[in-house]
Amino acid sequence: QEKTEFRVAWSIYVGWMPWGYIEESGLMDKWGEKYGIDVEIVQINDYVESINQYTAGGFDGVAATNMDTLSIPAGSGIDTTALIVGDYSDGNDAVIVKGDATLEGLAGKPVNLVELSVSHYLLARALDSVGLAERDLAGVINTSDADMVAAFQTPEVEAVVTWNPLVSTILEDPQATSVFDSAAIPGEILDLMVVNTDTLAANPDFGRALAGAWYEAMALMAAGDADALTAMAEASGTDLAGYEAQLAATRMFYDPAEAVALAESPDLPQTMENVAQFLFDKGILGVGAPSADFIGIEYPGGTTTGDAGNVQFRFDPTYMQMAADGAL
Amino acid sequence: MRLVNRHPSRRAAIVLAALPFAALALAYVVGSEIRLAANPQDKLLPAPGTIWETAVRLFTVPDPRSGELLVWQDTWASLRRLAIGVGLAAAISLVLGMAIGLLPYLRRTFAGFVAVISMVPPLALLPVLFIVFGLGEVSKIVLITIGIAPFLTRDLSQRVLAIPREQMVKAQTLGASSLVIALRVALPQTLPHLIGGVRLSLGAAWLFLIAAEAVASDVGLGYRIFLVRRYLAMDIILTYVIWITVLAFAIDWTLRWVSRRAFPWMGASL
Amino acid sequence: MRLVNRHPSRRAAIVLAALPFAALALAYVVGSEIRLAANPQDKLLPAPGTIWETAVRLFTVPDPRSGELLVWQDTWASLRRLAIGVGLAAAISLVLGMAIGLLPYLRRTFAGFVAVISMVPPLALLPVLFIVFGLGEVSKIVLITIGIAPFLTRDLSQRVLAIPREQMVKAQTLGASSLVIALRVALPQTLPHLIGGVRLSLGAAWLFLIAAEAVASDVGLGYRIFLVRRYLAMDIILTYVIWITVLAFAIDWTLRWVSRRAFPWMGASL
Amino acid sequence: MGVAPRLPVDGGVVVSFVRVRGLWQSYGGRPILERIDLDVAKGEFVSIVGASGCGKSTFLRLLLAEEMPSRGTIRIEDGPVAREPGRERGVVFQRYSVFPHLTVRANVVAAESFATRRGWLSRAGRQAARDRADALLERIGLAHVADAYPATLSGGMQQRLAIGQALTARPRILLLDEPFGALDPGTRLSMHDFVSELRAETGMTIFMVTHDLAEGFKLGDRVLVFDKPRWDPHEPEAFGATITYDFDARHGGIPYQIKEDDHAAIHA
Amino acid sequence: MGVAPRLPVDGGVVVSFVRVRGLWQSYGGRPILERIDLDVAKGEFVSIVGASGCGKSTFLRLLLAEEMPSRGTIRIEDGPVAREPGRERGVVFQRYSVFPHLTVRANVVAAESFATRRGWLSRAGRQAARDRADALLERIGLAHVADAYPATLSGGMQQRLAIGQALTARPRILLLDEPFGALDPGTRLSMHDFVSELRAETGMTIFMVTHDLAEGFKLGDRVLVFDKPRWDPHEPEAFGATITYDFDARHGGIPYQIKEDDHAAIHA
Ligand SMILES: Nc1ncnc2c1ncn2[C@@H]1O[C@H](COP(=O)(O)OP(=O)(O)OP(=O)(O)O)[C@@H](O)[C@H]1O
Ligand SMILES: Nc1ncnc2c1ncn2[C@@H]1O[C@H](COP(=O)(O)OP(=O)(O)OP(=O)(O)O)[C@@H](O)[C@H]1O
Ligand SMILES: [Mg+2]
Ligand SMILES: [Mg+2]
Repeated sequence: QEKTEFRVAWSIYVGWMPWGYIEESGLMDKWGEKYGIDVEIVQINDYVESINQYTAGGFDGVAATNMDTLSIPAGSGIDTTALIVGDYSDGNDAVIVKGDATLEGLAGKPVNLVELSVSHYLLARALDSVGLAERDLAGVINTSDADMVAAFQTPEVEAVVTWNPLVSTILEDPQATSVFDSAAIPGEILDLMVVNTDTLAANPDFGRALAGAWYEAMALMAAGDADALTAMAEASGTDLAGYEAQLAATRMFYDPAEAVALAESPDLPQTMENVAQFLFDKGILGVGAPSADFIGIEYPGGTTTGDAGNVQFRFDPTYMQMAADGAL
Repeated sequence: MRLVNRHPSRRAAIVLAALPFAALALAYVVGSEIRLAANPQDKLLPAPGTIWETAVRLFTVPDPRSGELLVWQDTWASLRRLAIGVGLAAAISLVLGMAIGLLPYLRRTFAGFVAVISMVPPLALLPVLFIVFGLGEVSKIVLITIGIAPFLTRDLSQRVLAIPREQMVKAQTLGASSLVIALRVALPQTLPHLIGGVRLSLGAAWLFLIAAEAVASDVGLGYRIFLVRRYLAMDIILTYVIWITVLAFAIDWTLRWVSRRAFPWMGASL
Repeated sequence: MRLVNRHPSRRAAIVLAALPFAALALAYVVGSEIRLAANPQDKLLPAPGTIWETAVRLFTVPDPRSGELLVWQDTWASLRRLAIGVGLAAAISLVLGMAIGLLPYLRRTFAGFVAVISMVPPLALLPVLFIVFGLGEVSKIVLITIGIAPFLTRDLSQRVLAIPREQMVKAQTLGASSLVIALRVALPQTLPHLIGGVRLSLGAAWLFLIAAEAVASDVGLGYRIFLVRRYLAMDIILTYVIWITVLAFAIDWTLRWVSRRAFPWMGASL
Repeated sequence: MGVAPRLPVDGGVVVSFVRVRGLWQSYGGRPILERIDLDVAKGEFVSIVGASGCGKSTFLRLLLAEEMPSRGTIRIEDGPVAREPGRERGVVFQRYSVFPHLTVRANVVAAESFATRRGWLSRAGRQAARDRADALLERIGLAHVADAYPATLSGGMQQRLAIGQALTARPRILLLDEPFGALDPGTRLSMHDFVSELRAETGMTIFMVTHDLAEGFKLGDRVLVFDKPRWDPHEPEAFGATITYDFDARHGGIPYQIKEDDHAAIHA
Repeated sequence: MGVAPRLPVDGGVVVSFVRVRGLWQSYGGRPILERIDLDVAKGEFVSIVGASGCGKSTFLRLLLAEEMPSRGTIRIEDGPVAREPGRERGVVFQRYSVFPHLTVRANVVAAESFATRRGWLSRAGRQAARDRADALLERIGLAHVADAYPATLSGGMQQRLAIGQALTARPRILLLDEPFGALDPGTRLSMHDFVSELRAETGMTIFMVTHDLAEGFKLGDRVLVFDKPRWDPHEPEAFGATITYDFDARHGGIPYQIKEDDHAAIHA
């Protein structure tokens, strides 16, 4: 149904820092006014909680990864559209061990990570790459991201999988070594802005305003606007240099055309099938999912993977295309 | 007749006691139906039938990944932590509380310290604990222990101080040394209050347990609740919440029973 | 002379009281020196001087981003939540506790329900609360309220029931209606216990506040601790922990003072 | 053995102010009181004595309408049977008879204010009630502690206050359950004088339970003895108590043996 | 006005079992007791009376060595000054004199077992101590409740137990602080008999504080009256109390007016 007030949620992560800047700098208000709507961008400490809130209907959109979008809102039957593909992790997520151990050396050791998160997925992919599986480990220990840095300091922790800015904080420790990071699986961990499909269909201006504001911020970042970057750096609790180091490990799509290209790339369905298989293996793909194909995912051009009769997750490049065309 | 003088009949009393539970259940069922009607996939308020099925599955069907019955594993792990943490706290508090209550020198030394320490929010100290005690069982147990020991210690020392001075003097006139006063006068009269204090602090102990398990763990009731929160499996969360409530109730009831049995001289004051 | 009969002199008492604090400080300084000697960059146990500088900075230098003094902002936000949450819990418990204590019909209806509810671990319900009440102030306040209200309600209803039956009868022989008994006999005798109960539950209230702020907030003491936990900024964490302890102590002291002033007839029993 | 109810007679006509008829009370099937009939004239002072646990307090609770008898009725001036305590029946217990959270004066004022809708007097009424309270406190010798709280008073002063408070509500009968049981002997004696004086002034109808036979005879016009008239040695709890003696204590006719010890205590 | 200490004389030689010399006690600079000198012979029963708050219990605490006097000494048979309570001084308070968590029998056995190192008798000693306890309970009429807890006993039975327990420790002097203050008059009388009997049997030296003058004279050989000999109307707390009268209660010479009321109470 049509409405004029919208709320989207985001949490602190390198690729999502622009959302905070968009709200604080007034960019969002500006674009909202242009389309006659009001969009509130709310920061949530706890990433999972922000997705849960979106799933429960508390927000119209949320900044999330492709994997979590598939498992939580799509898995709960909330038809969700990826409005903006902001970036993919290009080293921001990493497997870190103590000393000069190797990836193969993880066998028989416990690994601390946020279970069922993209870290868990990264670990699965990392183990895959050297022919290991999770059961070869001494186990995975669910550890809150807030305590990951402290956890790494304790003697019994041998390896952690986590994301930035925690990765850079942990790597400051001389005994920390990154043995695998998301640069090895480019384009698999996507940072998205996802919105409710029905809301978007009824309110295309909502999509236009978000895309417009986002790509204006992208233009500022691409141009190296020091004010904008410093604001984002400080909001994420680091300084400009630190933030730029994190950005270096993030493949930001400053140009909307690149984002459209990724959404339309033929690799995307394969990635999503991998993700769906991973989620199914962990038993968290939707309520009582009978197979990894339980949830349908629609790609640009109408192709689908999974159950075409149960499409709950759509990649829709329309609005990014508008930005690329300067049509906003 | 005044409302304060009106008593329900026996049958009415039973109906009345069931009323709020029924109202809660009804509110849940209605809320669940409304949400499920809008979106049959909704996970937030699963139908009671779904919860029941999940509960039965959790308690009887082994987890396909590990081949274990997860609930029992979680329960066992959590109860073990709870028992050790609370047991430690009880032991420390008993010794320290009796010492503070009985010996003026130790009272001067520790009473103020314990009062200040009991105000420190243990949850804020969690990262420090993890680093000092590691991420294993120890830090979880220590969190429970330091979370409830200051309260218990203060409570017990006050109970010891509340033993009538007459009894202390009387014991001395019967030739009791400080040790005998501690063992034969103070200790037996403090033990029932120890059980009472433990019953009071169990709520906090559960909190600390859940908080610690949420931060770093691979088994436990709190771990499971915060893990499945990742995919909004409310059926599992609710099953666990109800299960924890049942456990808490059972523990409380058992402690009260033990206390009644073990300290008949306390009469009705328990 | 028996140890129980040995009293320290006044001067010795002061020294003794300072002893454990000094020991703790010493242990910290030594630990900190050892770690810093091994790794001057170590963040875990910052030197006392560093903590002091951080504390001074936090309390006096405005945050460059917002131009505000963060500690005061956090303190204000957290105290506000605490006050509203605890205030609500106190109000609900007072009404419900008096109703349960005074009116047999309501006692039958709610006593069992409250006993069961008080066993539910509120932290396990946190995800549900956030979903039902959103991520704003409401859910934080509600967490505090439902966290402590059942305990307070049980406590107060027992206090009301403990008012000697003689007083209730006497009030009736003076013509008091149920309302008058509630307002003029039960209420004034319950209020001091309300304050006492609030003092007892403040520890839990802080816990819930910190837990709620850790999940979803953009200001508050718990939020800040949680935020800087990611970077292991122990100097900030310790400053905040000490600050919270001071606040908790001040609140406790104030409540006791109020209670003594407002209820002189309670005599020394407070 | 039961005794026939002794009816107060005034000029040949039976005048009964409080009329108890066929009263039985049992708790959980266990009889406590059996077949009690009693007529008390207006202004009589009735002392009630009996072994511990025989049901004296229970009888007082029934008179007070704090609980309902299993059978039988209690009426004042042939009025309706009361179903709960009210202003027509005043009471003083051994303990807890005054409100600890009110000052001495407020305790007396409470006897007026508690009968209002919300429990507070209007501003106008308040001052008048205070003045009346002060007058009463003057009379019962508590004027100097009018602003103190009961906990700071001695036991005797508390009981004096309790009696004053009960009388301020102008009850039709006053019930005392071992009012002096917790006082030491000296205080007890002065309380006796106090009660006798007040009674002479007000002519109140009073029922007083006491453990102390001497006290019962000293203060009462009548002394009722409660005891079990029937006794089954195999089942000591099978029967309840009733009034086994009803003495006239006014005219010196005391069928009662004073214990030698009492004298011995004094002449040592 | 002070009184010169009356010395017990036996065949011309002064025998003093308990000797109190120049005793002063003050709390926070406020004097409570002043210049007390006293000699008590072995086996004497000394009653202590005085106004409330005049320092009777304080004097008993000093005798007990529960606290130290500001000045002066108390010695038994010219032994050393005691610094804390011990087995040579037994005590019974008005309340809390028995251990609520021990059965009646265990309370008596405690008088033997508490003096051991850990507070428990060896297995061999235990049975013998129990038998002795049962014998004592038989004598003091509590054998039938040997396994009950004190809370289920009446006040009189509790005090009887407390006295029995205190005597089991075979103290050299026994101190009683208003031991019957909380009992009702009937129970009180039977306790008097009980104490008199026990005393006749044991010949114990006893100090008893009481509120009840009659009780003091009935039981005591001597009655000491505590009062303030000096009085400053501007500063009522400037001076402490001392022994102002020391009556001989044995030979019937009672310079003491029995209150009329006491008789009135009985003859009503
Ligand atoms: N509400 C009650 N329910 C069950 N039994 C009761 C109740 N009230 C009193 N009784 C029993 O009734 C008997 C009489 O009690 P009551 O208090 O009337 O005795 P009493 O004569 O006043 O004794 P005392 O002199 O000790 O005060 C006792 O055996 C008591 O246990
Ligand atoms: N430990 C103490 N510190 C300060 N003052 C005390 C202490 N003990 C007693 N007093 C004061 O000393 C005075 C005498 O007290 P004590 O208890 O000896 O009187 P008492 O004669 O036994 O009175 P009562 O007949 O009421 O028992 C009182 O004014 C009391 O307040
Ligand atoms: Mg009674
Ligand atoms: Mg005294």
